[in-house]
Amino acid sequence: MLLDQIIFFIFAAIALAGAVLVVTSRNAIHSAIWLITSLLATAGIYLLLRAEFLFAVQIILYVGGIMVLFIFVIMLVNLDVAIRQIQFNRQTSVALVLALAVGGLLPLAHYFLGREITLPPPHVAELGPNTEAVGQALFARYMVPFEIASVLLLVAMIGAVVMAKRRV
Amino acid sequence: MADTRTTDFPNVTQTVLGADELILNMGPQHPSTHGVLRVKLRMDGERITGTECIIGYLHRGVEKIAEHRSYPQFAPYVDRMDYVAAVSNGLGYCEAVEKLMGAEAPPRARVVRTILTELQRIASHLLWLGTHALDIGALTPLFYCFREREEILKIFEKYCGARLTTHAFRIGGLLYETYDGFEEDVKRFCNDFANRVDEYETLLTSNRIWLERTKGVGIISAADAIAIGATGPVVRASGLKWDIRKAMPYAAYDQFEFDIPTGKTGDTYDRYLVRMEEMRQSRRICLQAVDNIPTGPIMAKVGKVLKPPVGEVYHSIEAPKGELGYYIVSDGTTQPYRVRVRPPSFINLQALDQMARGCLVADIVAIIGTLDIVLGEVDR
Amino acid sequence: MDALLHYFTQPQNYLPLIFILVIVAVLPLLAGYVVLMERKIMADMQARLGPMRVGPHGLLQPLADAVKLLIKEDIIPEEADKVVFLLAPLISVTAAMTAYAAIPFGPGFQIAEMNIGILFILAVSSMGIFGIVLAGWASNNHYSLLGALRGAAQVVSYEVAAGLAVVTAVLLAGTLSTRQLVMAQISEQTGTGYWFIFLAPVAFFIFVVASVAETNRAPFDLPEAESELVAGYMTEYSGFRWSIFFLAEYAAMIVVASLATILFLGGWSRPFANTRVFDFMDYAPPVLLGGFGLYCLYRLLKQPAAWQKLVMLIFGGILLLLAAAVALPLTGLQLGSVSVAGWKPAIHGGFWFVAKVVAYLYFFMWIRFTFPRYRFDQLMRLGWHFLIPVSLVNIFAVAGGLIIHRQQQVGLEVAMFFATLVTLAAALLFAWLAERRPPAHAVENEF
Amino acid sequence: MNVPTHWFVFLSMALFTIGVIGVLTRRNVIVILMSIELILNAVNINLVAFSRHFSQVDGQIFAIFIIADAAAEAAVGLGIIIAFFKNRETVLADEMDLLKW
Repeated sequence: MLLDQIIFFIFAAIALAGAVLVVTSRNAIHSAIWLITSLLATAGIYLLLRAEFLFAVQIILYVGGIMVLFIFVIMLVNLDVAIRQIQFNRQTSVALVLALAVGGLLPLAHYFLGREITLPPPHVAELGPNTEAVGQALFARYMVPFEIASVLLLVAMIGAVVMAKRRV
Repeated sequence: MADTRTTDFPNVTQTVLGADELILNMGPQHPSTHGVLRVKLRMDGERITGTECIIGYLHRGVEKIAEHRSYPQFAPYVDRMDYVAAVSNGLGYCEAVEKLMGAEAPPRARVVRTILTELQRIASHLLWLGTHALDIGALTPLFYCFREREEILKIFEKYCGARLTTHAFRIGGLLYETYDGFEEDVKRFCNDFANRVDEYETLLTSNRIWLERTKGVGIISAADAIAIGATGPVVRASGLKWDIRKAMPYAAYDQFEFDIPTGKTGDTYDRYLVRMEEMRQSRRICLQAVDNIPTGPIMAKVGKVLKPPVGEVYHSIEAPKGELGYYIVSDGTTQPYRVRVRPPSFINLQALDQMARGCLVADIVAIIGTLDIVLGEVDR
Repeated sequence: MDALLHYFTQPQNYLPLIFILVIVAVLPLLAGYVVLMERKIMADMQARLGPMRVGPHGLLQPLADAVKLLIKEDIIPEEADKVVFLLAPLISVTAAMTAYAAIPFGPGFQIAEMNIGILFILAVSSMGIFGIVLAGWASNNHYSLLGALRGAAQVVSYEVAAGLAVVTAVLLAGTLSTRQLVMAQISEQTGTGYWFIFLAPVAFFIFVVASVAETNRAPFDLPEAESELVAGYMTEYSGFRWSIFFLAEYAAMIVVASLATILFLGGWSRPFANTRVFDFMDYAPPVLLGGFGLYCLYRLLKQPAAWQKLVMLIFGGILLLLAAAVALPLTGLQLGSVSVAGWKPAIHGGFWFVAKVVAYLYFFMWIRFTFPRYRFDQLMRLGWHFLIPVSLVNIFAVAGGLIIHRQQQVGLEVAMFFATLVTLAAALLFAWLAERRPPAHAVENEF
Repeated sequence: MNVPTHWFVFLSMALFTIGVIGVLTRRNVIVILMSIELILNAVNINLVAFSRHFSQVDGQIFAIFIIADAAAEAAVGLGIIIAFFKNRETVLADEMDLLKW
């Protein structure tokens, strides 16, 4: 149905516009706000892909957790001075060309080789209730990676505490 | 308002976190500086590393005015210093001038003065309790306190026609005889009040949040308090049993029995407990006094025109906030040569810096509240 | 076009739109009356009368306040970041109001039934913190900034505790859908048949404390602590923008009250819905509403002015109408082919839901007027050193109890009782540990 | 599946490129960190899109791991920034030219 495609374009446009503004905003707080916008649009895209659980995780963890942390830090390190300085470094032009070249590879490949490289046809099988499926996979097949991820988080937590607590 | 551009601290920028510190300008317009006190807080995050009080926003030159008024004319002015304890101010001034003249108020006047002053002490402490609790975030005690304070103010109004700045006493005694039913009013108030103090205490004394907010906050040792010159509940909460009512009795305090409550640690909680107990003791004094009001004249013979002999006098009383002293120099005319007031709030306020260092920004509010300052008295 | 027309003639498609309109239209009014309720309760607890002048017994006070706020000058500080300053209240109110999408106010009254309903509400309401933080930052005022920093730290911390308490209820119900969570508490066929407050009282307690902190209400109202930070993040706001923050705060309060109702208090179900002895409680709604309505009419006679009588008449009439609506399903009338008795779940469900929400709000207000305010470090310590450990233990205990219940054929009530005992023991341990810790002022470099 | 999967791949690519540009060109470390979040997010879109395409949840699991990783990265990164800011009073990447201070 067409509705899905319209929704996709709306969310994609918001995500892309937000992303561009993240990179170009002078003020870090504005960057953060645009990043939040972009992340929310991405959450919408997850919903479009029937990944409801990921949608909730994206908003609770990414937007409600990580982005609050970002804004918190931006407010702590008062950036009044930083705003008035030059925002882009000296390698900007080179970086732009390189990044766009890498980013252009996919459209080029699609344009020239689009007919030869095709995705296998999509599976029609329904995934069933998303949360249950994710839970089953996470705690059965991906048990070890899950535990490793929790160790990673613990290490990060200790690291962050040590880092922020140190007084020189 | 937070305004860092006018800071007096050298080398300070606006950064919140980093090598430098944050300057928060608290007051003169702030909900919990009890008037127009302005405190500059030097902070590291939310932790206070230094304070600086800026006073004078309510300065009216009361002491200078005294030099151009006759002795009785100046009496209403002292009511405007500690305007929540006007009766106590008036008592101190009247007794100081009486001492200067060598006169003495008749016994009946002295007992009535004692009753009114103790009621005023209760009223002042009630106002302190209400606003202090409000500063710490408890909304309800304020209204309970005002309910009882209203009863006291009604007694004042019936006695002398004014509620706040009463000008109740005259040099040499009293101008007004007590009204019919004065004793009953005071007794009724005292009887009701016993339960009311318990009611406040049930709201606060054993409340966990209240304990956490006041215990160990704003500690000052007895030695430090003495060094600063702090008096009243501030020094008593640190453990020093110093009360002018006992040490140098004035009015009729030597006739009545009462205890001087003291604290141990000198923190905000002890000051709270001391003041609560003082209210009970004041009630006790009132009850004793109201049954024993002697009959007789209410005014000593001081003459129409007051001309004290050349000389000087210092007289101090135990005002609700501490030692309120008047130093009066007379050159033999109808007007004082010099009047100097020793206001308890002003001197107790000096303890602020010592109490606040190392506390959080929320504690400074509790500490200003616990010092029980009145800016009218600090600035004069 | 025909497809669209067809789409919007289906009840399941147009009903949500109507519900959205109802909620958006009614919520500001409702928030206004919650404020009036709060002021009246506060007045009652403080031996005064509260608003009495605008309308009889202050019944029109919310409208007067709204008009006052709307016509006040809208001040934007010169040094503020204008765009963010304007954006912040909108974020707050949007986050609060979006959460209503997943709340089932009754068996039929829900905008969107989704299989991650609880997660959706948690996710969306967690966005509200950005309103506070950005408002505080954009105002360019030290009080606002301190309020915002406090708000961010506080809400993020207590969200963890609230989330863990929610997990307990989700464990017991085995679903994330708000509607099925309620169903699990109503009947034994679809779940346990007990309100989860009885099965997991500790989780409910944790949720209550955390929800107070999350909505920045006293005794955890540190971001806007008026005696310390003037008005915290709202210091520079005035007029309409300030009232939007106000609306957001009260909307968020209603959201957490609804959440507590859904998770622990059985949603729209009547108390003891499964016990026949208590069936007389079905008559409580009409009696209560009718009683209030008649009392309004009785007070009508005492109003001094004609227009006040009119206002009283309107309020009494509305209450009597509601009473009639609630009484209707009990009459057993037949309207044509429709049996009125069939409407009972919908109508009475709404009543009980609202009643529980109001009771929860009353509790909020009660503690606000009773307790002093926590200090920031004490608040953090309470959250991280007590609530979060206890809720973790609680989850383990409840999960263990469920396993024992399922595998050992132990009754659910018994299993949950022992789970609660375990949790309480752990709570005592944590409280004891917290007592032993030195007080904050002695600890240097804590932050 | 009404939206072709390769649309999501293109969106992901575009977001990724923007993120890379941000990382390579900005001087402000915080914005660089945010650009990294953009890159991670682009990868997530890709994973979830293919998870949908093949009707397997594995992609979503990886996305969850990546979000966890992003949280860890943000915590450590921001911790470093705060520690650095305390010492040097700057958040500009090209002024961070000391390995030890």
